[in-house]
Amino acid sequence: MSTLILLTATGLGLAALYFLVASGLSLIFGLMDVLNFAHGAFVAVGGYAAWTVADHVAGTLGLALALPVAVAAGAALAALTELLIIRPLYARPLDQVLATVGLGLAIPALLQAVWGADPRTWTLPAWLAGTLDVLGARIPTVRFVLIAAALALLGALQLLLTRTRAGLIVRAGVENREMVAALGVDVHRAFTGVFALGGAAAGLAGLLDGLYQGSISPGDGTSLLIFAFVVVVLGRMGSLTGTAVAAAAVGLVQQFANYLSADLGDESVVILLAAVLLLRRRDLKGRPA
Amino acid sequence: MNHVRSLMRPAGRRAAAVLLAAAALYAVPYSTLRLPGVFDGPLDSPGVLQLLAVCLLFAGLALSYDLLFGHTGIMSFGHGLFVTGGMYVTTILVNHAGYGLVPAALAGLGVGLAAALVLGSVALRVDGIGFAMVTLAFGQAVSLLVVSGSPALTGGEQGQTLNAGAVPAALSGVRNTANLYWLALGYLAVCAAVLWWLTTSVPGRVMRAVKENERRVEVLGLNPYLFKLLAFVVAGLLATGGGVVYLLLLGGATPVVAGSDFTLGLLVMVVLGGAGRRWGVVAGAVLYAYADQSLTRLSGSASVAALPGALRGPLQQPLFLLGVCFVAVVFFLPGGLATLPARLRASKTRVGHGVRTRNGRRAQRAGSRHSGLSADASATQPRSPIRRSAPQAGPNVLPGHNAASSTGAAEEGVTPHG
Amino acid sequence: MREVPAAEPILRVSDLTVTLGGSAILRGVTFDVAATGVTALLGRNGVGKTTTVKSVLGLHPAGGAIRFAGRDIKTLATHRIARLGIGYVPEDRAVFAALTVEENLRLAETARRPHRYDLVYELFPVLRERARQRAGTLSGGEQQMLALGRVLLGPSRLLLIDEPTKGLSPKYAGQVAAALKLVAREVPILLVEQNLAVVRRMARDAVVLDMGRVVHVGDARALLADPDLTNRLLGVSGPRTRDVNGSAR
Amino acid sequence: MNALADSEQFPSAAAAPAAEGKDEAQAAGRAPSERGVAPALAVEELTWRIGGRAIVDGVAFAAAPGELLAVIGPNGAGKTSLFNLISGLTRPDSGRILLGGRDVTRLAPHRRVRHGLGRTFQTSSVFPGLTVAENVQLAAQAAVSGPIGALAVWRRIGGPARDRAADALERTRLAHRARALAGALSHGEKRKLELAILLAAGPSVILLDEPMAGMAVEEVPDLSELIRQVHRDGATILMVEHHIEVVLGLAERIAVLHHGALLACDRPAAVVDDPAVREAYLGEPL
Repeated sequence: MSTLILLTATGLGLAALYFLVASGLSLIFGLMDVLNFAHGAFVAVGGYAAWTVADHVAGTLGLALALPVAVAAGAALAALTELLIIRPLYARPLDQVLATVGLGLAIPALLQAVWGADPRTWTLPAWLAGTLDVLGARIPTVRFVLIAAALALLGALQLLLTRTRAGLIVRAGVENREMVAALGVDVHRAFTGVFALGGAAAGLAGLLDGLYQGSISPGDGTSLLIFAFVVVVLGRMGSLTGTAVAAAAVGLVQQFANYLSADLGDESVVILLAAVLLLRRRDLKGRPA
Repeated sequence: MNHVRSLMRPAGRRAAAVLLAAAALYAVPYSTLRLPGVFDGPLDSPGVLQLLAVCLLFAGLALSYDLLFGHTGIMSFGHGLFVTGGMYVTTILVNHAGYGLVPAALAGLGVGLAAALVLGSVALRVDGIGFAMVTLAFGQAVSLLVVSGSPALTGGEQGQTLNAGAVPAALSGVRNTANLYWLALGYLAVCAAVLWWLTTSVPGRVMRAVKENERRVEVLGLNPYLFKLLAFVVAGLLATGGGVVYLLLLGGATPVVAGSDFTLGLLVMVVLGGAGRRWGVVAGAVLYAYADQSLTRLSGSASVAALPGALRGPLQQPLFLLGVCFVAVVFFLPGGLATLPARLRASKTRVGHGVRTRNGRRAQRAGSRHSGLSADASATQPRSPIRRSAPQAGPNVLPGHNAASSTGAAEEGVTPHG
Repeated sequence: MREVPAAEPILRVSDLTVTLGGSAILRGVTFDVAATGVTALLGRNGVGKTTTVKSVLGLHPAGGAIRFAGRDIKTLATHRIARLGIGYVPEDRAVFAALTVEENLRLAETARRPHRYDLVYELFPVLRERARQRAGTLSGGEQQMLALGRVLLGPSRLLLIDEPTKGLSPKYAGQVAAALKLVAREVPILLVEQNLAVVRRMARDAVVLDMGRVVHVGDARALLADPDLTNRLLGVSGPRTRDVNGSAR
Repeated sequence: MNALADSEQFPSAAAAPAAEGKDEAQAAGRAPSERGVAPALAVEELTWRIGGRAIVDGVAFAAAPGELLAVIGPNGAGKTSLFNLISGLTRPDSGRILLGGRDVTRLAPHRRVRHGLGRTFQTSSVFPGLTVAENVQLAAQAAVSGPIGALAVWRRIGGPARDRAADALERTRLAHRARALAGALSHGEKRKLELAILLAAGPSVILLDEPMAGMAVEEVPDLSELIRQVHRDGATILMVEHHIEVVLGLAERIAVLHHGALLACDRPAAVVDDPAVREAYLGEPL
């Protein structure tokens, strides 16, 4: 029983991370049709920004300061990416994606240049470093923080999308960008906004990934990105709840498979993806006209 | 005038150029030429030959990737897994099963072929973004298998040195670097030959057509799936062979080839050089591999160490420089290095005539197929492999781009933004 | 033949050319839209009517000049053109299916204007009844009303309306046409319409396109009163048939 | 497979030029099967829905071998959707599609081609990065070597395919453009190239989706003449076209689609005088 709970908590913790990364990717893809390969770099930048703050200011205060810094760093980088890289290539969709591939290579390398290739250790405040007892299972507190953060983000995004004008524009833009523009809405600003929002979530993911692993290294974001892609594809690109469900599924499947056999976890995700894609072939080719 | 000349150009000139290049490359290990600033020693020194060998190997790998991306229009993020397969299957069979090098390599190729058939037939059942993701995930699975699957067999993060006893004397030792160089050159030659042979064949034509307009191919009565699978299998087999060659060049297997950066690197090489343009791809790959290798070395040199920290750091990261260059090429040189000659010629014309009209450029494109194919981005990307619809056409869109995207949307019947 | 409009035209399209997918859709289209009343843009299927309307909104790259209320709008982004007061009801209605009716309307709100929900709900009471329903679940006629309601929400200076009665049952077509007629008293409309009965009911001027060119400009009623002309420019039977039939007999 | 083969099989339909063919079609009446030959193309109660709305609604008609049947109707009437169903790019919800008597409803698009089907698209759909000659040779080769034979990597575009392609280019008067990139052609030339690709593939049943779309007025007669020739050589043609003069000049029968349903399918004169058709087109009376 306690193993089951532990596995579930670990799986959901991982799922939370996936969701933080994938939600931004999914929003960007849904609205702009851009598959953003630089998203992992946003995660890494957020992570390093947070780590730097916490390195200077110890304890809970450092963490409290690191949070807005990580979010802001991710958002700023993403907004800049949209303005400087994505927007000028608007008429060249493939090149947009290729440019993000270039960024995805360059930014982690830059991080490595500044902070070195070796992992930097996070020192967690005492209250975070411990474990919580749930029905006999000792679960690291950080996982609850992760899950809480993901749920908070899900809730916030859901509110943003359903209750605000900005959300209205995004939801409408996913359906028909031209018509949104024809109603007098500046779609490009919405694009930048969504990119920044995704970047903010990625920055948060960078911070939390550091807490989860206890350390950060330049390539962390990129390895998260691959699973986030899987989640986005499984969650039917552009759908927030779909992304959340897919993230939970991937995290849980991975952990439970890992428990069965040490190497099976990641492979099981691949098998899951292949299976679902094959069953759902039609959707990916686009809805019928 | 240009297009007239290029139409009249005898096919023999091309063949002569290829032969000349091949002969020059073959003769490199006999040359003591020094290129200060480019190479540390004379051409025949082991260090330089090793560097050149890696460049040639990557040129071959990039050609194999281009068969998919530039020629058939499918974007795979799992190409590195074939290189990994060739490398690791051979190593494991040699080190742990006591096979000879040749049988092990052949077995590696067999595994590569089987893997390409199986993965290809599964992954190609989905299009565009789905295919990219499935191959990415497959690549990741192989990467994890290699790094953490069974360290006793694969050597985990460290990789594994190839059992020295199994390597023929001619391919081991610093003195024999020239042989390794020729091996890499041979691999490049094989890749180029296969690519040439395949692309001029009937199925090669169909592959090109699939890239341009998949639906139209279907309506011609051909099943695009089979042709994509053929391209995938041939490319996979070539990459597997590249893995074996790389193994010999390095003297051991390294998990680097399994990482997603490795496949992305191949994509970068192809785009850098010019997708679908053989000379361009070779040039892009050689440039990338050279930069990758020598930047790493340069970073350790005294001149860089003397730079202030803010500059030194990034310069020590080849991937940073390559990534930035890549973005720059995507931005300012759509179609890659291969379009440079045409661009230079065009800018010369502009100087001569004052204004370069769009029509003028188009006329030139019409005349010369080769300078034409990537004279602008629309020609190199008639359909985007990983987007689900055409972009909204803004007022700043070139007619050419729009042509490509609007037909795409209309034919796929997917116009969520119509 | 043509009534001279009292005021300057609100929209002047001159020598508009559009090439899409390598084919020339518009080959130099020139016409004016009067500052009052309905100008009908007519022509058979595929002659470039929708492309013309979309080009005015900056949704297609185009050559030529487009002046709205004296101002060159050709280089403006679509949302800026819309903010100048051009409302657009596209051919396929393009309501946002996943959004509720109310949300569809709210999206059309702009910062600086009064929003005339009362007018919209008065014209189309069904929109109030269905406020919370997803637009995708509405019938075609109701979707058309929503699309019209969306542009009527703010005081527009010109409406571009593309085939508002297409695919509607007679009941809805009548309602839509009646509403349009009311609206047309206040706002000039460029109306693309295949249904000539609707055109006859409200249009004053008519511009007829054929194969990407303007082939007729004039009074709408005069055009529709001439069956031969109507048939030649818009109908199923071309001039040659009559010749063929005639000689056959 | 081949248009020529069909012309031998059905000499009466093939030999009659379009103008005289009309009388024959009149004599034959509405149902081609009454002539005693299996229809080259038949659809039976074909229905395709999106989200509950019928885009193509119980359409049924048959085209006799060698017949030229035009499909007209207002925008959004379901004409292109009908073509997509027939060529297999979309699958119907119900109904059947028969090619030369064989049920092809469940076949993939490329398999239908093996039963003699060929089509063009509304927006020019050539291979822009290949030369004109390569475009046509590809189609010819596909027809010569067959769907599996085209996978033979040792094979080069060979003599028979070249000849066939050259012939198609000759007939469409595009031979002088053979070495140009297809993407660089004018719109009119692209439409001709589409026809050349079709000719090279040699289908017996041809779907033409708005062949005149986007053409300049001057270019229309040329292309109509080309279509007339293809028809004269024996191919069965189903053509969506808005250009009514062209339709009346070429078609033996006209099918009118409205709201996805078949409103009429008859000789041109009868269709033009049909009040229901006029109403659908001109929207009168309200």
